[in-house]
Amino acid sequence: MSAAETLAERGRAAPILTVEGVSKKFGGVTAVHDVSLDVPAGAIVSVIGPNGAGKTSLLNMVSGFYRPDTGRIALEGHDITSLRPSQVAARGIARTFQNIALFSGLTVLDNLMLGRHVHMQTGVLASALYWGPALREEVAHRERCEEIIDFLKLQDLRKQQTGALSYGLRKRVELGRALALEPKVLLLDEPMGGMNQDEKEDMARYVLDANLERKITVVLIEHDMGVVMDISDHVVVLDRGRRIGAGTPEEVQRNPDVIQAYLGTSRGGAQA
Amino acid sequence: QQKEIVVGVQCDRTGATQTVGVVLCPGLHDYIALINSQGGVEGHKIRAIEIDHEYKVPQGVESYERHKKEGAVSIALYGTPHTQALTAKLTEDKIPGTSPGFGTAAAADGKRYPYIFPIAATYWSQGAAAVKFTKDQLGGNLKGKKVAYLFYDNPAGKEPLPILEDLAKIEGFELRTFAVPAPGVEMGAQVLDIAQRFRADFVITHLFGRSPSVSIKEFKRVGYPLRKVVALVWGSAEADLEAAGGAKVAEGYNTLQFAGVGTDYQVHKDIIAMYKKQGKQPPEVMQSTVYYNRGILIGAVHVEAIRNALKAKGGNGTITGEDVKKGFEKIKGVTLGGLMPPLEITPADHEGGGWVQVFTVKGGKLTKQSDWFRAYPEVLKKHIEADAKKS
Amino acid sequence: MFHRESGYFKTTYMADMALYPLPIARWTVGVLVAVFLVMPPLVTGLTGGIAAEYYISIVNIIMIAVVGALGLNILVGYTGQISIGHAAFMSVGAYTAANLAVKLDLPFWVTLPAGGIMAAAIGVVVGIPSLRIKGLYLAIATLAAQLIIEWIINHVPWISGGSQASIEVPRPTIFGMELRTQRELYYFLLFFAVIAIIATLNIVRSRIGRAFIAIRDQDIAAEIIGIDIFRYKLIAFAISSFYAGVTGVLYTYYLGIANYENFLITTSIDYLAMIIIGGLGSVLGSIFGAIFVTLLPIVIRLFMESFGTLLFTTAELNNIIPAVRLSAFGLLIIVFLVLEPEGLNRLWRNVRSYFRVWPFSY
Amino acid sequence: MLTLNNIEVVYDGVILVLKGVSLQAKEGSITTVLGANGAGKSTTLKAISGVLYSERGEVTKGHIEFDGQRIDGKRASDITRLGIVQVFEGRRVFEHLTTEENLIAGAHIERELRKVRENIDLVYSYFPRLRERCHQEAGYLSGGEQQMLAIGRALMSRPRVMLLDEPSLGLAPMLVEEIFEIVSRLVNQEKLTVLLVEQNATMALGVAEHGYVMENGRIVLEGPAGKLRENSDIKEFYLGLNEVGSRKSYRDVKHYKRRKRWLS
Amino acid sequence: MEFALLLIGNGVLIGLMYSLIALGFVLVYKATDAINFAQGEFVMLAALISAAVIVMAELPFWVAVIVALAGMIAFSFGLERIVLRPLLGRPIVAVIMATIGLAAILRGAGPFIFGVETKSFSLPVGDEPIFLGPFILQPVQVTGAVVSILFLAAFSWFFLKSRMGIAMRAVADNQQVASAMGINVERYFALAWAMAGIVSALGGIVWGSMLGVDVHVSLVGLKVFPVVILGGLDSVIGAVVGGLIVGIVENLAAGYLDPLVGGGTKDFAPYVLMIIALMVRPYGIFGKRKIERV
Ligand SMILES: Nc1ncnc2c1ncn2[C@@H]1O[C@H](COP(=O)(O)OP(=O)(O)OP(=O)(O)O)[C@@H](O)[C@H]1O
Ligand SMILES: Nc1ncnc2c1ncn2[C@@H]1O[C@H](COP(=O)(O)OP(=O)(O)OP(=O)(O)O)[C@@H](O)[C@H]1O
Ligand SMILES: [Mg+2]
Ligand SMILES: [Mg+2]
Repeated sequence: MSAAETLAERGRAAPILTVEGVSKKFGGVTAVHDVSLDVPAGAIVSVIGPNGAGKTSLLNMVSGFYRPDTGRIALEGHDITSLRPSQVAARGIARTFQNIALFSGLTVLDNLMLGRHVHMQTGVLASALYWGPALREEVAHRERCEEIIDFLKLQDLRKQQTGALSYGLRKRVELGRALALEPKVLLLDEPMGGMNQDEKEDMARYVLDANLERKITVVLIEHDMGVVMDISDHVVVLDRGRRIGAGTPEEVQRNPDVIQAYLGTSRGGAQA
Repeated sequence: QQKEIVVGVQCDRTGATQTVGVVLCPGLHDYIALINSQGGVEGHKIRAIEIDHEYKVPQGVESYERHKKEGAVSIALYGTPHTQALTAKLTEDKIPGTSPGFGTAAAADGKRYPYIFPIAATYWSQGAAAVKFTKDQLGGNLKGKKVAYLFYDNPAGKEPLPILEDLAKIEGFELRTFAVPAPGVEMGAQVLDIAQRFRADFVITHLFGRSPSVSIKEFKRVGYPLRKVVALVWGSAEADLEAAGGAKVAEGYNTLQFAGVGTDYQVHKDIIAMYKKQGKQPPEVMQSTVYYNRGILIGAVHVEAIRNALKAKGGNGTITGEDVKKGFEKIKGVTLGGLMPPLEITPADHEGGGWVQVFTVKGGKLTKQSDWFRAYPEVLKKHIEADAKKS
Repeated sequence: MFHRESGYFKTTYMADMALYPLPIARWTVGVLVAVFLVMPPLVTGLTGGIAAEYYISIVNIIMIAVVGALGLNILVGYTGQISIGHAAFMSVGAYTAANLAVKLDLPFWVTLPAGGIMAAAIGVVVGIPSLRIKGLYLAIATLAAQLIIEWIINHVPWISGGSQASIEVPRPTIFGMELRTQRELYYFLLFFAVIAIIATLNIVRSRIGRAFIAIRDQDIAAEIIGIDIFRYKLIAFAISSFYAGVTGVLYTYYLGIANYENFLITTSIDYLAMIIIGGLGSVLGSIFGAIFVTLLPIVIRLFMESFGTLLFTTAELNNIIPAVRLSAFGLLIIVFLVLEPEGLNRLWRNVRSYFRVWPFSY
Repeated sequence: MLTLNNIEVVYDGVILVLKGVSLQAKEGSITTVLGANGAGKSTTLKAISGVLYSERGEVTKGHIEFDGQRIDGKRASDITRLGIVQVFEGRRVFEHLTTEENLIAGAHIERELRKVRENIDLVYSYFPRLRERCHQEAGYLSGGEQQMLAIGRALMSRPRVMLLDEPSLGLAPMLVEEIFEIVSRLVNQEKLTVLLVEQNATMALGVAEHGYVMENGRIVLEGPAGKLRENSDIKEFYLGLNEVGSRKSYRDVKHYKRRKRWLS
Repeated sequence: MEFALLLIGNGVLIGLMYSLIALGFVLVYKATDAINFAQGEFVMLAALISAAVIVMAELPFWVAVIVALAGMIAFSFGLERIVLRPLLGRPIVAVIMATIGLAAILRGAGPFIFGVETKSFSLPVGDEPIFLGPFILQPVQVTGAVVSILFLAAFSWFFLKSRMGIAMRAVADNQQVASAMGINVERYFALAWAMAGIVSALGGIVWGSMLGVDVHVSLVGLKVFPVVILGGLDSVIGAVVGGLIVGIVENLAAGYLDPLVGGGTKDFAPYVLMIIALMVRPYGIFGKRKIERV
């Protein structure tokens, strides 16, 4: 299956996530201005742009952390614009953060179990008893987490506190926590930032596997053009809060606006 | 037979009311030491074990159990919440406890609270006495007069309210209440109200801790004459005057006392002599006579109760808390040369009559203004009975 | 509780998730339970009846404190919401139970949960500002709650039972037996302390507890993985105040009277001291802290009483002991914090991990 | 001018992180340190700047010399006064201070007010974007602007040595270039000495004169930057090039790939 | 209406007196992120020192001011060095607890060292009330208010304009980075505590002369909380504005609310107001908000 075929196929898929004309202002700063975006089901869509372009703000709006001033966001056709973050998560959108946001006082396993929070039901009384249904539920979800532990090769670290892990591993655990949610859409904010080549390759592999094997749609923010151009089906470019370009990686790379605003011309850019 | 008789003393030398404790407790100890130096009670030495409970209830409970363990036959309680907390225990364990100037006024009823002994005027008695004093000062008639009640906004502060309200009806005066919430370091608004909006003819204050002195300063500021103010027993010490800027500032201020004030009593001379004999100086706190003398009074009441108990046993055999309780109930005619009121404790009346005296600041000193008196006993009786019916 | 982990393999997740996965730990817990059960007769045998009452009374106060400390730790240690108003919830529990016991003549097994539930309800109301207010600002908002609750109790006779704001409560009875002495109350209190400990252990290792910790560590991330943080903060407030309410009820039965002056800010601060000194976010720490804060003044005083007489007269000692005790209390807290800011529990863990590999230290 | 001699660093009294690291930074040039996550690169820089101590870390062996003077064990603020300043990983601006106040704080060791103003103007001339945001609270600047501010703030004390920790982290490609250009310019014009820790090996080896590779708390490879660029392991693991020297696609990475570690 | 004016006048003065104590609290928080639960005891200590000089040693007032200032600065320095420095970077509750411990020490040792009896001294401004229109002003309170406002001006300038002030804010923001900028973090912490010591010294003198000196002076510490929260924990101007609001609200509550509900609402009215204010502005009126970005 060549990249071109995939794209053609995926382009036809119905959009699972649609963002229509959202804007967000902070005081005088317009972080995002009238941005629209369709994410086809099963695709990997990258959002790129200079620093301060509004990429993270866009993700924040999708995941409910910021409420857009205008515009609409829908998941599988259902409006999620004004839902709270926890409700958005329950609908099936998971994410990772630009600056890792793990629960540092908890073990890797507990972090993943927290990822499954929305799928669990146990209430206060039941958990105080820790008996019967509560116990059964814990065990059932523990099994799902173990699958993810296997998938991300975290077996040895299960009972380690995440605060003590190295940067690369923490990023991986964060991905694991997002996957534990069994999301339909996975939002990744610079998952490869601060990694070396070797680790980037690993991370790219996990993202691709999650996408292909687990059929998770991915929205990716990343500054490493090598990664972006290799693994995305579709790229959207933001600058100063506006959308200045979109298309396949090849199209975007040729777009003069994008080159001017973001890529530049030399080695730092595409790393090629 | 007991060689030593143990009395438990709860004290607060580090908590919310430490300024009282550091003076009152030494007074108590000095009196017991005096008795011991004179050969004890009926040949028995008394050991007063003091435990500082920091005005915290759990520590008060712990100290009570500790006293019990040491074999205390009576306990000098300290603090209203502590008295409340220990009432049930004292009764179950049959150990009498004294609560002069705090605890519940209803505890004057010895039938209902067999092991609690207020031994001094309760807040109800004090409230009644304050009204009587007011009436005397305003020319013997309170009809149509305005009386302000300025009180610390806690249960102790509110306790006299039912009595005052009742008396307002009986005597026909207009009563208005002004609450000072904790910590009471500021009461500009209330005093301003009393002086300029309500325009009270007389003020009864019932404040604790720092607030009595603040009230004196505020009355001075708004120009309200202090001779029209009478304070209940916890706003009446030298320390309050000192904090207000010295006794000369407080000229005219009236105070209710349940023990004599000053050092002109025989016990003081005896205590000084005792110290001299040991080659020591009498303690400085002796100069804070209001609290020091109350300490003496408490000590004396316990000593008398024990004396009565021992006498009842005929001098041999061990006395128990129950014996001492009965001993308390026989106290009568102990005056310590006028330091103590004409106390008469009976099985029915654990208050001993509810006597008070008024001392007024004159010439920079607390000066005796009235003899021992009590007021409106029928009204008080009615309230005690009503309260007993309630439960 | 010194246990070694090697040599045991768990074959099911269930076994891995048990409270005490190692047999040795289960044994230790068993022994501990046994010790606590036989303690009163043992102490009585060793020290004689009246003295035993004293020692048991201290244990009793500690057990009550353990319940309150556990509750506060759930809120502060696990969920990260600082509260300086914990004692107010205790008074809510106390007055609820006292009113029910006196007005409706209800037995303790009704009034006790009722006190807890009422406190939980008020706790939820107090927790509402946590929607917007965080950190120290919230802490002081809870201080406000303390004052407001105190004020209401003090001014509503229907709740407080009159101007004295105290309600006498009959002693608890079990199978017709009235519990009066410290020894009798001991088992009563032990029962609830143990339940509180087990329930806390269970809560903090399950879904709810994980959510609490998530909120404490990273509230934004917690919300974005699907935890409704406001709801869970309220749950934390509710659970914590439930414990506090129960503490208040236990205390009321212990004393035979409900009185809000037992539950002023100083009490709140004492409980805060317990969990900070014991260790935030630790069940064992709450227990250590309750023991430490309750015992410290007593131990200092006993120490001074035994050795002070060598240097001072009794009159002097009466003056010195309180001052020194208070200062020493403060000083020990500080020394302790400087040496081990993460609390007694951490100290205990260090000792334990030392022994775990002992005698083969690295 | 800056020499690390066989240093060992321990955190918390027990965690040994650097196990005998020796390296040198030559005056007026850029020296780069590469290495995987957790190799100890940042720790090395912190050991030099002295901020290690505030993280309960300690240099337990070896010594660090600057201009022939031993500086290990000195306090961070004193080391800064000697002319060594660190730009932290992850920007770390003073969030609640404005851009300009950040710069003023950076010039803390400069006594003369006039010089401070001059330095601010100099920084603004390097980073004109900062002038536009001079009254903005720094916490609300975008990532790139914060990075510029962090570097600008470090320049305010007119240091002789700058320790740069992953300046490219999270920056857009163009900005990365811009910043590297400015750093090179500073080195050339102001005779600044730079010790650069980077994950972006392509950029780092492009501007550096000399490089070190660190692995697990040890230096495992060193040499002139040009030489390092030719090393086949560096090519594969740091530059992402395959054997023939062209870039391989991320899609083609196998699940189980060969991992190379120099030493462990 | 005139009564209301009088109440407000009362409130303004007493509010500024509260600010005087709150300022010390704010300074420490602003510079070191530590909450000082011993603020009331600081004030008590300063009052005890002044009283010892004036009443026990019978020296003139200005000597007491100097001794109290020097004493409090020395005390704060020592405290920072011995207690707070080892706690740097530790959880915030550890610092809170340490100051609670400190409060216990001061309450235990202070009266023990300086004597338990209540002492009084007065400011050289005299005791006679000043009449200003309908207002009757207590000279002590006027003095306290003036000192408060002077401090407000001085500290505002210090933090906004002076380089030391900026450095101090940098330290508060991030100690590690600040130290890498050549800022001697310890020295700035010590400086912040010393400044708090100075404010407390003057607070102690003014409050001590108003209340009389013994352990009860420490009670004024309780008044700090609604003040600093309303104004914002880290805002100098907030301490003053918060103090004014609390003072005025307290007085109006006592004047108009008390008669309606029959109880002292003075203490909790400011707290209720505080909660309402916090729901609108979670960081107080002037407090800086935490920057939360993901
Ligand atoms: N909570 C906020 N308050 C104020 N301004 C904000 C806030 N969040 C974002 N901004 C501003 O919005 C703009 C866009 O920020 P955003 O974080 O979305 O950029 P980005 O594209 O993710 O940049 P980077 O690549 O550096 O992460 C920036 O100017 C930023 O300062
Ligand atoms: N304060 C600390 N306490 C304990 N261990 C630490 C501390 N700081 C770092 N470490 C450990 O030291 C090792 C080296 O960390 P360091 O930050 O120096 O790595 P690095 O090479 O800079 O990695 P990265 O590329 O992720 O920044 C890591 O294993 C880390 O876990
Ligand atoms: Mg971003
Ligand atoms: Mg690093």
